[in-house]
Amino acid sequence: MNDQSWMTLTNLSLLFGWLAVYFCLPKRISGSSRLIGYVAGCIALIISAIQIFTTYSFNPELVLFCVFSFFAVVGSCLMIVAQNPAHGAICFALTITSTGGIFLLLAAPFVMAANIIVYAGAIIVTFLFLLMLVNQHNADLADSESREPFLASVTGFILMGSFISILTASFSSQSLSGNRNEIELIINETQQALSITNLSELKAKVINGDNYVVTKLKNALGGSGIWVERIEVDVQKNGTLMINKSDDIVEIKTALTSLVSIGTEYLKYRSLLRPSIAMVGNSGADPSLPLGKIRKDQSGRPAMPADNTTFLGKLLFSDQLIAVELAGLLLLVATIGAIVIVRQLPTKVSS
Amino acid sequence: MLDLKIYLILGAILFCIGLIGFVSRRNMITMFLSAELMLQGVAINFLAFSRFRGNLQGQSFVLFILSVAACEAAIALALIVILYRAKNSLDVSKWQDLREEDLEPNEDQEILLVDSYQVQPMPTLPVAGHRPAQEEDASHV
Amino acid sequence: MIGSLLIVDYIQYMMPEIVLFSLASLMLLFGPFVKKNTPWALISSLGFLLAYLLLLSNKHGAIDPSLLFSINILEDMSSNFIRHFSLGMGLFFCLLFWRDCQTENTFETFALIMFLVTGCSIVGISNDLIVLFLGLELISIPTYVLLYLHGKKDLAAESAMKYFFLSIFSSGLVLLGFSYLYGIVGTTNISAISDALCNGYRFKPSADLDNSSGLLFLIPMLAILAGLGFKISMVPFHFYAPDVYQGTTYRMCALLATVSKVAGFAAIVRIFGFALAQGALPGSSKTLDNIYVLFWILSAVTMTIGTILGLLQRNLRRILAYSSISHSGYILAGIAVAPKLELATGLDGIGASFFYLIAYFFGTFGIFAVLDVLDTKEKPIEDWDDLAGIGSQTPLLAICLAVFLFSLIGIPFTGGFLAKFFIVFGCVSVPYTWDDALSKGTHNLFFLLGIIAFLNAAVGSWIYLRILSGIYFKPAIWPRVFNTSFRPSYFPIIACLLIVLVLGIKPNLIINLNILKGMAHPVNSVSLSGVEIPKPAEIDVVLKRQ
Amino acid sequence: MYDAMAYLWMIPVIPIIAGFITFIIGPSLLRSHAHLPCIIAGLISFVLSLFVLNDVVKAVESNDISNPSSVSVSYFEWFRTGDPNLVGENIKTAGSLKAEFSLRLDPLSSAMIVMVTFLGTLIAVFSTGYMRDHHGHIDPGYPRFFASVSLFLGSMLILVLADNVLLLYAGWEGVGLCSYLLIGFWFEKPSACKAARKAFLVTRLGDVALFLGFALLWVSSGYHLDFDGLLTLSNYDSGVGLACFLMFLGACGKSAQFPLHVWLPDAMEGPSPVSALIHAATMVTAGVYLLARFMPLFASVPEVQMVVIGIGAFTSLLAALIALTQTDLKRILAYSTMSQLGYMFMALGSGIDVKSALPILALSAAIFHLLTHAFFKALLFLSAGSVMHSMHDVIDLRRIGGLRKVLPLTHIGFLCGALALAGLPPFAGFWSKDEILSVIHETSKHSNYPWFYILMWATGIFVAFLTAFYTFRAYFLTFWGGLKLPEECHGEVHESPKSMTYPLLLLSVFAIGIGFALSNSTPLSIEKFLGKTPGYLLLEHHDHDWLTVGFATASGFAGLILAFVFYGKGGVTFSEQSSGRSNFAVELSKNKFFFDEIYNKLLIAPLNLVFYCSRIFDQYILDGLVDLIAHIPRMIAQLFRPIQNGLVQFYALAMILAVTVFLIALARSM
Repeated sequence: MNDQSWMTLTNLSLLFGWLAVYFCLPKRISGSSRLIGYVAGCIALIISAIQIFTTYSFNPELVLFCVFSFFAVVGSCLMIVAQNPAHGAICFALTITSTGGIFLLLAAPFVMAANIIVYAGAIIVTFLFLLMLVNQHNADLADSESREPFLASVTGFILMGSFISILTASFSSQSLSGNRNEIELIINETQQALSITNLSELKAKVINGDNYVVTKLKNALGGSGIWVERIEVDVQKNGTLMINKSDDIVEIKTALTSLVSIGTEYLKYRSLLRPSIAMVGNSGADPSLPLGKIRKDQSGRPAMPADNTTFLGKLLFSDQLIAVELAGLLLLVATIGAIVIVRQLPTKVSS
Repeated sequence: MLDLKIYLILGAILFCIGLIGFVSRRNMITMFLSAELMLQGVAINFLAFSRFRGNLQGQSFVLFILSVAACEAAIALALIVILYRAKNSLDVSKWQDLREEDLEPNEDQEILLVDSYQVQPMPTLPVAGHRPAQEEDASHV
Repeated sequence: MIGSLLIVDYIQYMMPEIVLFSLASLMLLFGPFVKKNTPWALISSLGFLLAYLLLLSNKHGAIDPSLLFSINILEDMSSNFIRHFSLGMGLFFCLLFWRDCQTENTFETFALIMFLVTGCSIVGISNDLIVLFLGLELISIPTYVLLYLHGKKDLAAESAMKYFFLSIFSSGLVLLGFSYLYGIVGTTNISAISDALCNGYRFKPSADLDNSSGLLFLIPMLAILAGLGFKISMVPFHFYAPDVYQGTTYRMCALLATVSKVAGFAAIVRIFGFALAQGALPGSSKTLDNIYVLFWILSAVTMTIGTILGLLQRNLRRILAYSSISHSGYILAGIAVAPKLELATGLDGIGASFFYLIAYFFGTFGIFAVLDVLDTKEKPIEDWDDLAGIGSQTPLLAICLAVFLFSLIGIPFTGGFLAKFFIVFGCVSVPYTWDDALSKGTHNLFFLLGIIAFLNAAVGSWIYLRILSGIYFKPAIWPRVFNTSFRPSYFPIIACLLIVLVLGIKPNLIINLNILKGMAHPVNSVSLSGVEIPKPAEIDVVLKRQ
Repeated sequence: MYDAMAYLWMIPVIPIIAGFITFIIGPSLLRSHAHLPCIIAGLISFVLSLFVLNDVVKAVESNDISNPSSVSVSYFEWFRTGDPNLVGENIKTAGSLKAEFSLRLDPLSSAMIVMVTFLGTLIAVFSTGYMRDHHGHIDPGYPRFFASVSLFLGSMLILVLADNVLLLYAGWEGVGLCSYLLIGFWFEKPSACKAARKAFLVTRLGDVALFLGFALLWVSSGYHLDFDGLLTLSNYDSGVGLACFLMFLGACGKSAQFPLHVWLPDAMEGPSPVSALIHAATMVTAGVYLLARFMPLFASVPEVQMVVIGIGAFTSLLAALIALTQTDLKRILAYSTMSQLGYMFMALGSGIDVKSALPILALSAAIFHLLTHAFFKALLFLSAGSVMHSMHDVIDLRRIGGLRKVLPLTHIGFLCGALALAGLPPFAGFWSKDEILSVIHETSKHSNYPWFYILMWATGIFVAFLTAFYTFRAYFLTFWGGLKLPEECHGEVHESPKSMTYPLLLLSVFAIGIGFALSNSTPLSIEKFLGKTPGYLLLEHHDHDWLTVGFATASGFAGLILAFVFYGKGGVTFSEQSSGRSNFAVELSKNKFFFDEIYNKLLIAPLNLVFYCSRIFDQYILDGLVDLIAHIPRMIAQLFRPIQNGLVQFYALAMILAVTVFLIALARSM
């Protein structure tokens, strides 16, 4: 599926999704509008399913993803449209457990466990208790009415649409990033070529079709950005003409020399910073590695460190030690804060 | 095999649904849960990026988000309890005393009970340590 | 080892924060069990003093800058500035809240203030999105509690509720931005992110993202700006400010109007620092190169809306809330102009913003502190005409108030004047430093911003004049008997007065302090790490060619 | 170097200190002696200024390079930004912005400080009487008054002596602030509060322009803030024209020139000494001083100079016409101040060619008129104040009259002032007005647009006529005719106390003599004195322009005579006068009838149109400007206030709406 039709279908499902949310949001007079909402929601989900199944080849991961994300999205939508906040809380628990599945797909078992324990286990339960404690006899007016349902849902869905279209646009084409080895290779080749005295041989070495050295270097430098611009400026300045148009061997060699110097300079800048061993060791691949160089597993995806949870723990207690301490402080503050707030209650319940 | 984009889109969808819920629902508990839903979307983003970058910093970030969410839940719980005590309602719209001087408060009209609208009973808990009181006593606790 | 740094170095470097955190935690833990009349204010003030002394005794350069990309705190000019600033203001807040001894929440209040202020300094030194985020939360969570504890019952509850809900909403936005930032670059290390985004030498944006158009970078940029814009009450994320200020006490207003603003600006400068530094490298994408346009719009809108709505208010705290909004606009103007300034002018956008922040801080804090003294249970001060007759009843406090108001107006020889001066001169000086045709438009843009800023200052002076005329030009409505006995909050008032005047008369006493040295050359992680960046001349060549 | 530089700083600092002292201990300790610090400080400053002037005169006469007539000295550094390590020879590459507390002494500033301190002290002495009621009880705000006057003096002296634009701006804001405090002095009157706010806001709008002008100037001069750097540069950037225009706008605000003049008539709500000191003699001349200070810059942009002279001429004409029909004595004086300030701007606008002697001629003519005007206008205001004091605050010309007998000393004072203002020889105004007109005449010979300057010259002559007319109208209506007292007096009138009349008499002497004393024909000539300012072409002696002298004198006398004919008997309307019975009166009444016709047809009808236009302009555009500050917020509030309705969810909605709009707009623009 190309980007165009992908976006069309996305817009369509966004539209139906909006209809679903808009009609289902509690309004003073709901009538049969909820039914319209459910139907629209089903249509939106079907369109999305079509999109996904036509884009990706069928495999177990896809199925799991679809199941989990179906429950996550449906659960979240039900949560925000539920008239009874208790039902909403249960739906939120559904969403949490389904996102837990997504977390597993993303190789984050520990986070999944923590997430379910904290949210489904603690937060939701506490809030359910809270709901019961506040002792409502019947539904509040607030639950049967939404604040600006139209504006809110329109804004939300437009924002969602722009996120999706930006993501679609950003992932559509591929570009290379600066590759150290490639650049080294090119520089070595060019330096060898500089020793050649025969014009045609030299030209064959550095210009010849795909082998055009300037293009290669530009690609290796990432295709765009300041270093590539420097090359372009340099080619205009030093090479008087482009290397491939000149017939003067001295001229070509001058141009090539300056090209080499740019490449070496780039490598020098890159190597000036010490590699941070500890972080790489604990938290996976060096972020500077281009995607092509990351260690892959059998199915071709980036491999996570073998023992995910172990490494996460190591990371937390080495690189992120300060953050862990801060989080502990934060919990202390929040606990005491909650106590302080509630202690202010007027002692009303005495009778 | 799925790519990064699809996970990010899922994250964006959850985030925006949470956002809609936050803006449109008037029950404070639902509002808070919607805000947590936004954080779920963010967590999916983090994990997806973490997965596809092959490093664990994203995962650790999610753990910190979780702990912060727990802190916020504690505060929210306390705040909602006292807010409920003050106005006897979970409606966030009850709190609009602080606003620009010459604006009228946003009053709710009496609800029109249409057939389709049913009064849904809420589950309740008796006050701990007390005899379950009479209806009228319990109503203003 | 934490990261690549010895744990001893960390402890040594973070000693002030560690002391404060431990003291605050001890206070929270043992507070309920000790005598009621324990002098908590004194203890926490001493804690701040100790922390500040430790900070002063810190050796510079304790953290090896070449490890920048693998550690999550750092030391640079702006971090030093924020640390000194926040720990110093902690002492101010202790003195301001000193009188809380009567109420029963003393130890919680002071412990929470300590957490909050230290959170601000954590934001200043953070070099990692995680630490930055936790620092921001460390400011927010105590604020919710303090908002609820201070003020009239129902109004306090309402303002706490509003601040709480909007704050978790905005932290959701910040986190969304952080997730994309992390995803684009592949690390949460801010130095590495900066480096990667100004077309780094070491890190590259993720290979499978086509970021050349910078489209993807829009999401994090806007989300983070929105979330941090909430902290600095930037329009259109400012809505909470007037309501929350109105519902709380003057001392809490002082806290709200300063701490979260300082932290918010510290975070903005930290995260967008690479794109904002003077003579910054052009980023890899159009988004980053044109980031100043966004700041331009936000700054112009913020200062205008703040001023205009401020004109309509009667409630003093609301007036001051809008005033704090419009001052955020001026500070943003300094940030907007930062990437376009040149060394030749001797001006520096970020430095000017920090200077404005200092001047704003002391002016605003002083006003709130004075009002806090004047505001009593019997004679509350709510509207601006409640100040009538203060000028004759307590002439000294009135003169202090007048000086702070002058500073906010921008009358010469007060800090506010030079602050505005640096901002406006910065805006106006953009044109003639860049000769190429491209910047001709920029020139007009920033000249316009200068005009907007100064017009706003002129119109906004009416807000403060009205307060001033309330003080001096209105006969007293009621006889007011002031408890003239000494109170600790006179210390910060006097200190603010002196600093506002010093900032106006001899600003270099402050600018040249060791802690602020290099304010003119803000965070540029690349240059800090000892790597030479290409000289501006070379960049010019590239730019000219475009 | 002068010896004076050692104590020059004391001249502005002493009044400021005195002001603060009065502010702090005035209400509690000094009470009815609160005037003492102010007067003593003023006296000290005045004496010091005389010493300083003496030094400058010596330097000017010596023509010695080692004793230059223009010196600046820096007392301490105000601020400096940028990296101090980088500061080197070449500021372009080094990067440092610095300003110093430096004062500048040259003929221009020395003449100004003597005038300011002298008038300030004198007016302070006058106020000791004025600010008491008839029983000698002081006004409740007595200390506040003298504190503000003292601070005002200090700020004005800083403004005049400043050697860099920032310090000048500081003084500029300072005088604006003190003026605000003094106009609103009687804050019980709502009109006074409104006038104070209006004055502050309108002048502050001018300040916006001024500040931006300074900023542009700073940029286009290669980052200089000091006058030496700004004025001695040989080539300026293209921004100078705009910078000059902006500075002129700032000057317009302070000096009540045409678009921004609305505040001055209202400012008469302040006590009369304040009107005399601030709104006639000193603060309003700050704009003139500013343009005089930057004369070399302005002379290099003739287009801006044409705007300056045009606005000046228009203001002076407009104000003179408005003054014709006013019935409030102080308002007449206020409009005449505007008119005379317009005159000064006309003079300044005629300095066009840097290479010629015109700039210095224009400058000295303007400053000459500034000085003489300061004296006689202060005299007039003080006399008006004295009248007001005796008449229990009534100065409506329709309700008073024939005061010649009961207020003899005040009458003499007012008469001297009126003669000087009308520009009749040999009183002060004659000499300076003549200078101005002849400079304009001279410029018309050098300019590319001679007709324009001739037109300006003709306007000047006409305004001179109008000035004489309305001045004497006020004079005759107040002092001539039958005695007419308002009922507030309860029939008893007595001359003001000595503390008020003696300053009047002293000023009268000056109003008579200063014009001649400083004119070209004497060794004290202001023109020769100012002409020695470095940077200007040395002046060759230039003759009187007899044509101008003739016209100006004739128009002055014509105005006087016409006023006498109309108002010599007191009273206001013609009908009252024409009902006279005597033969002489009947005869005259015929003539008068004749004049009346002309007056009605030729003057009143067109004037009505002008009035109509100017009223529209004043009320709907300029007053509207002030109201705009109140109304625009309400308009914008219509957009923003509904969101600020106290509901959290609206706030959140507005936040995400903003994010969405920004996201889409930015994504589209990529």
